[in-house]
Amino acid sequence: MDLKLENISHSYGAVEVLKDISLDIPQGQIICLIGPSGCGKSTLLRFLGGLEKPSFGRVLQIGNAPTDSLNPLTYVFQHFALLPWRTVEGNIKLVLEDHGLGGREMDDIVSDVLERTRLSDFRLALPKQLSGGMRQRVAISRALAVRPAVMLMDEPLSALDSQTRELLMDDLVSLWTRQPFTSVYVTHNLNEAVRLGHRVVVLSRRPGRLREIVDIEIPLSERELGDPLLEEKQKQLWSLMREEAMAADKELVNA
Amino acid sequence: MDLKLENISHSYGAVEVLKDISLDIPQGQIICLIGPSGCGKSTLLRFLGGLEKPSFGRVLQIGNAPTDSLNPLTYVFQHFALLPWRTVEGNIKLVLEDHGLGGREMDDIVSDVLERTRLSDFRLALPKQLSGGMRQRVAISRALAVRPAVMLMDEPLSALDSQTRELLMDDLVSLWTRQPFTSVYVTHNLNEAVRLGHRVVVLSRRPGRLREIVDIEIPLSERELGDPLLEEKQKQLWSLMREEAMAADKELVNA
Amino acid sequence: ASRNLAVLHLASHAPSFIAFERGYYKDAGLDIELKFFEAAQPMAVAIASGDADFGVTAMSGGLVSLAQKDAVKVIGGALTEEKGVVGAIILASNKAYESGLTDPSKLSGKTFGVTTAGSSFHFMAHKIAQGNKIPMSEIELRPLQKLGAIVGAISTGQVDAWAIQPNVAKRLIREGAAKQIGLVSDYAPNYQVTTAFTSTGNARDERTLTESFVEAYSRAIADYNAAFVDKTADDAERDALAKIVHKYVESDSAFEQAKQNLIDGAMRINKGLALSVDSCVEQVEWMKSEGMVKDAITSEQLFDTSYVKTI
Amino acid sequence: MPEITSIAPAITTERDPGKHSADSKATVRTVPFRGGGFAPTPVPGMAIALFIALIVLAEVGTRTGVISNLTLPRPSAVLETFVQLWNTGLLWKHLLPSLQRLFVGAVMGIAAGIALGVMIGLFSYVRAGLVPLVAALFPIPKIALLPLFVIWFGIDEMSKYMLIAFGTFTPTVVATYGAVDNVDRSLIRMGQSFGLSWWSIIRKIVLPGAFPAILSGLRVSISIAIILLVAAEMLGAQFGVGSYILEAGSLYDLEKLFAGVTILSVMGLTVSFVIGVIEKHFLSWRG
Amino acid sequence: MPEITSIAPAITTERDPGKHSADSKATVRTVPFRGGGFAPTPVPGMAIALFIALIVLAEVGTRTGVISNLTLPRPSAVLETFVQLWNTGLLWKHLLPSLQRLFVGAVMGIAAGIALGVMIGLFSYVRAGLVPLVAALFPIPKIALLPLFVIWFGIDEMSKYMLIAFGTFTPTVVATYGAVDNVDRSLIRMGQSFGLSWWSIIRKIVLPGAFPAILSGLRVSISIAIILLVAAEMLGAQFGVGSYILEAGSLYDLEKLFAGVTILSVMGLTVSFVIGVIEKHFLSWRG
Ligand SMILES: Nc1ncnc2c1ncn2[C@@H]1O[C@H](COP(=O)(O)OP(=O)(O)OP(=O)(O)O)[C@@H](O)[C@H]1O
Ligand SMILES: Nc1ncnc2c1ncn2[C@@H]1O[C@H](COP(=O)(O)OP(=O)(O)OP(=O)(O)O)[C@@H](O)[C@H]1O
Ligand SMILES: [Mg+2]
Ligand SMILES: [Mg+2]
Repeated sequence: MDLKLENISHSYGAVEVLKDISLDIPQGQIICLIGPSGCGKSTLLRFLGGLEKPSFGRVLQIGNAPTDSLNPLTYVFQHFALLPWRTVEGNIKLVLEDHGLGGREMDDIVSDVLERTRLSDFRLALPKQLSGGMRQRVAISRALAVRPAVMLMDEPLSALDSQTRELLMDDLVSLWTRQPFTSVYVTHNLNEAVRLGHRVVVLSRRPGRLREIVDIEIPLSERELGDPLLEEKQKQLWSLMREEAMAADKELVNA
Repeated sequence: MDLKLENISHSYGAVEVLKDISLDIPQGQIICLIGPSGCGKSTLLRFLGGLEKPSFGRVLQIGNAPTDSLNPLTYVFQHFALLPWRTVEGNIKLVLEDHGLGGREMDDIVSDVLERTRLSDFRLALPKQLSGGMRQRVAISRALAVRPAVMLMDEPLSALDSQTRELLMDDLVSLWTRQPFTSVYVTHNLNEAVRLGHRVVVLSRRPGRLREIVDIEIPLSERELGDPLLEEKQKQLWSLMREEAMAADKELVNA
Repeated sequence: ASRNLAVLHLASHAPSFIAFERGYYKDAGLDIELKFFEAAQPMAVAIASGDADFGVTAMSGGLVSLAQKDAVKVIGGALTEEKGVVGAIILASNKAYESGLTDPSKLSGKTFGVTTAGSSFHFMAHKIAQGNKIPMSEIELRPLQKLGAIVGAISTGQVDAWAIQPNVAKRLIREGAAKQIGLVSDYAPNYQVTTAFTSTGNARDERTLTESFVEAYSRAIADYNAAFVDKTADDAERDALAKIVHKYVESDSAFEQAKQNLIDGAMRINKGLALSVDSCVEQVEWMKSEGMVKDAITSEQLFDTSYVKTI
Repeated sequence: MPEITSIAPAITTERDPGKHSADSKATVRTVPFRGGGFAPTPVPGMAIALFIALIVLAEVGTRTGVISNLTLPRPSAVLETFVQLWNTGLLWKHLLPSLQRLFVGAVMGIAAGIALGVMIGLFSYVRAGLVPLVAALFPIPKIALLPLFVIWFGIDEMSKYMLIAFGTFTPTVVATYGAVDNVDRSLIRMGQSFGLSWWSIIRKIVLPGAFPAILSGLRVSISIAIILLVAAEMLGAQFGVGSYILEAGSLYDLEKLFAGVTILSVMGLTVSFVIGVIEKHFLSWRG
Repeated sequence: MPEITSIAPAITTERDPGKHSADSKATVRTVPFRGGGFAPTPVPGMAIALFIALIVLAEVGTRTGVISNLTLPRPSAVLETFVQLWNTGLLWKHLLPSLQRLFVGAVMGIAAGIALGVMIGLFSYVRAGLVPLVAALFPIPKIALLPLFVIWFGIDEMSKYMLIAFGTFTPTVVATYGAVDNVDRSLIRMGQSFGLSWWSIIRKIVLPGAFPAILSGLRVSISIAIILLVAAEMLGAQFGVGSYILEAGSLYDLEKLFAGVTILSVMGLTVSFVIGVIEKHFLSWRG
């Protein structure tokens, strides 16, 4: 299943947020979306998942999702969005309960995804007992549990410290390598973008327009810290964004 | 003025946090302190500034602070610690008001530090109107306003998105280049450590011990993204920390 | 210095207003100010605390209790039940009346409204029960704190019976909200309903002051009894007195209406504040037997009979 | 509802041929919407409409006799009572003493409450000693203490002030020390790290930081003060909204009763509004 | 205070020679401590000590006559009254009906309050219509309405239940819709993004998320219920802690008055303790 954005524009009241964005999201690829603060990345991601409707344009879903997918368009959130009163297991079951699966089947799914994220030992832990990295792993296993066609990830690593981020990037790469998934991955971190993206989409300042699409050909599993080609891509992205990031940073918030 | 840690050990109740740390902080250098989550970095920094007392060992101050220093040991905090009800100017004046300076003199100091951090246009803005990067710049100018002998910085950039972080690192480098200051800089981000540190101190997991001290000889102003020597130092640090970061990440919090 | 007289916005306090408006206090050399209260109970407390100097109200448990703490003393008697004068009326709710409560002798098993335990209502219930040889345990008391609440309760048939002074009772009867089934004076003749009291300090140390008060008040009582109870005064005098009282009681209803209520509700006030010690002692003994006041109280603590005649 | 459109060939060819989805005859549909909700939005006029509807219902009900006149007064009669109160000037005669009692009592209680609350927030010994005491005082009904208040403070204005003060005191203490507890500790550490004096930290960090929560605590305290007005005016008050209500109640005059209660309610709404304005004005720094 | 020590030569040589500080005769001192404070710690026994001190003071004061027996009862006499209440079995005769009234009334008011509060939290129309109405009801003193309650609900148990229910209702509504408003919206968006049904989101996200704040709102509501017990038992109650207090007040029997007030206070503390236990038990998931 592919996704397609057709001429998306959006305004919140008088604030124009996005302007005429068209984009294809082909199956099996990770598309990284970068852009200065407030340029509408999260908004675009909400359109993709159907959580909000754009003022203009359409979000299309081409082809059918795999029939065993319980929730084709599935998010992973920046702040994990775990229910603090449910255990790891309970948080994953939350998203399975509405689908009329048997208790046995649910248990199997939970065991499977916890295994894939190496969380089996923490099945009965509460979120408060886990480090940030572990919590995001739980959120990722919850996303995997519904067998998504597309994973929509909004800065999934930006709430983590950089060492944990490093570890989780490795995890994501190995998850993708074992079983490629489609994903739109919003980030501010150019290093993440060049490590995880098959294609990096750069948006301009608000109102966000499509500025540049950078393809990165190196297979995910072969990318590593200090690879000169990646460094160069990262430099290229930074030169694209530097000016705009500075301008965005200086803007007064009219709150 | 130099600082010196002598055989610092510390426990919170039954939890041993730091063990036998001895370290010199020579004047005019930036010392980066890295280590896995919970290893006691922030605690150590609090000892350095006199905000807390270690169970064992001493924190010594060698030589006198410059006589014009209003607050020799000055912090910059992760979450900025700006008073939300005071303007940029008011936040800076807050730390000057107790020193019996004249109104004129205070105004001059404020103008000077705002100029140095290129914030002059935002003198009357409230914190809520500023982006995260701007807020941290305000906190840095506040720190500069008291003419510190040592700046104690606890993950000053980790609450910012990575593009803003990039911009602020440049700012810090240029501030240091124009007028070198002494600093202890705690971070999780190895990239920051190799960009800003004259010397990187690596702590082990809790109880934090001194594991390794890595000197970086390249002058700050000449370091830049993708420098192979920095990449190598960063890789070296990552190999030192990877195992421990993984272990720290997996730990259950007994809250 | 001025002295305070505690009063309620009730017709039974008419002499207080008459003496005030006609300058009887001044004539007796007193500078009296009226202090208005919402209920009788705080009046005794206010006299104990020194906020008021004199008061006229029912012999309540609170009053006795304060007397025992040597804070107040009863110095005279005021309202009295008297055979032949209407006095307090025993009411039945319409509902209870229809189901057979047509006479106080049928009160057994019925509910009876009172403000609080130890109040004059409680005592009247006790006397009615005694007169009809009904054990008190067979009458269910309903403490409702306020007259208004009892009025509401009896109008809607939630309490079966009540005994209340005539001005309130007659209004209820007139409005068809309740039925008269008897008179309290039939069961408790010479019942000393209200007494005049002052602080122990005043009674003991300020004899001239207290005597002047008794004197001034007695003049107003004479005026009142003549106009409303004995009806020996002429209409002009009665209207003049009614005007005075109307300033303070039911001041927002029409004068004619208020006057009629005043006439309907008239009850004898003892001449010269004479005190019926027997009735008072009976009431105190009853309170003791009910456990409402401490057994230790003595007549000396309660009364100072040196100011008025006793009957 | 997902709207199914026919397959646009242009779209199919655009796609990367290596990444075809399973079915060759791809269906194209817009992504279904599933967000929104869970965020009540203001509906202007709703409150007024409901209010008017209730009034009209009561008026019609009482006029037709469906609602007995013992149950509810006729709204128009209540209005008439108001007009009379206004015309006779009695409104002010009752309102002014009540406002004075409220003001003096609430200021006393709130001032003492804030002072003690701040001390509880700052000092271990004060906290350990007084928090349980305040907690024990909280559930004591003030009307139960009326007889004592007469002895302690007399029957003049002082006892009324004190009753209202006592009633506002406990909730203010609780709100204030909660507010002080919730002042961002990192701001206080910041102040210490810059060598600010203890007193500067209190004045410039603790008090302004606690101010918003104290202010919202005042909403409750002042509501309680208004509620206590009636109890306070049980103590020998000739004029005052509370005594007006009590008199109406004891005469079972429903029109007056409702008129009085409406005045209290309007007072409550006014206070709430004023605090809202103060919040807007002084707390514009909040994000 | 910075303690100045003599210069250790070992330290001086250790330093990087290129980075000397200005003065060659370097002084060495420990960094002065300037943190701490602003975090009250529990002082065990303080509350009990203060409590006992107050009691002893009152006892001595009343015995010596420094405190008049009109002002305060002798604590030992209050204790005696308790013992008598216990021995005669009157304690239970008063306590049980009161507890029943509290329980039934509070359950009614709280159930209705939570239901309406949740609706206000979820639906724009309900919110727009009822929030101003609840705000207008809040400052109405319940004692002012006693005469109406008699007419509406009679003088039997129902009017007592309803008075307590009415008193707990408004604060519960306010606490509940505040709690629903404060449920983390990102959790709700998460639920929607996983296609959870509306009802599932309410049951599994909104209600558990609002539970802690509702529970802490109940502390206030139940305190108010206890305070209203006295008002409720003004209405024709022969037994009950409230009527016991009222009777004591009207007889100016300070020993009984304080005994009754102490019972209410203990009830309040007990409720507060029980809610604390519930919070510990059910909200152990909080960080
Ligand atoms: N619900 C909303 N109502 C009004 N304005 C909104 C809303 N959501 C977002 N905005 C505004 O739209 C703009 C884009 O927001 P969005 O969160 O999509 O940006 P972003 O690119 O994700 O930024 P960031 O990098 O900071 O996460 C911002 O200016 C924001 O203030
Ligand atoms: N005031 C305190 N009381 C008890 N334990 C504390 C206190 N402050 C810190 N700790 C504990 O001490 C340990 C070290 O804390 P510290 O904040 O110094 O770590 P850190 O290295 O700064 O971690 P991070 O990288 O997450 O900021 C942690 O386990 C923490 O839980
Ligand atoms: Mg975003
Ligand atoms: Mg830290």
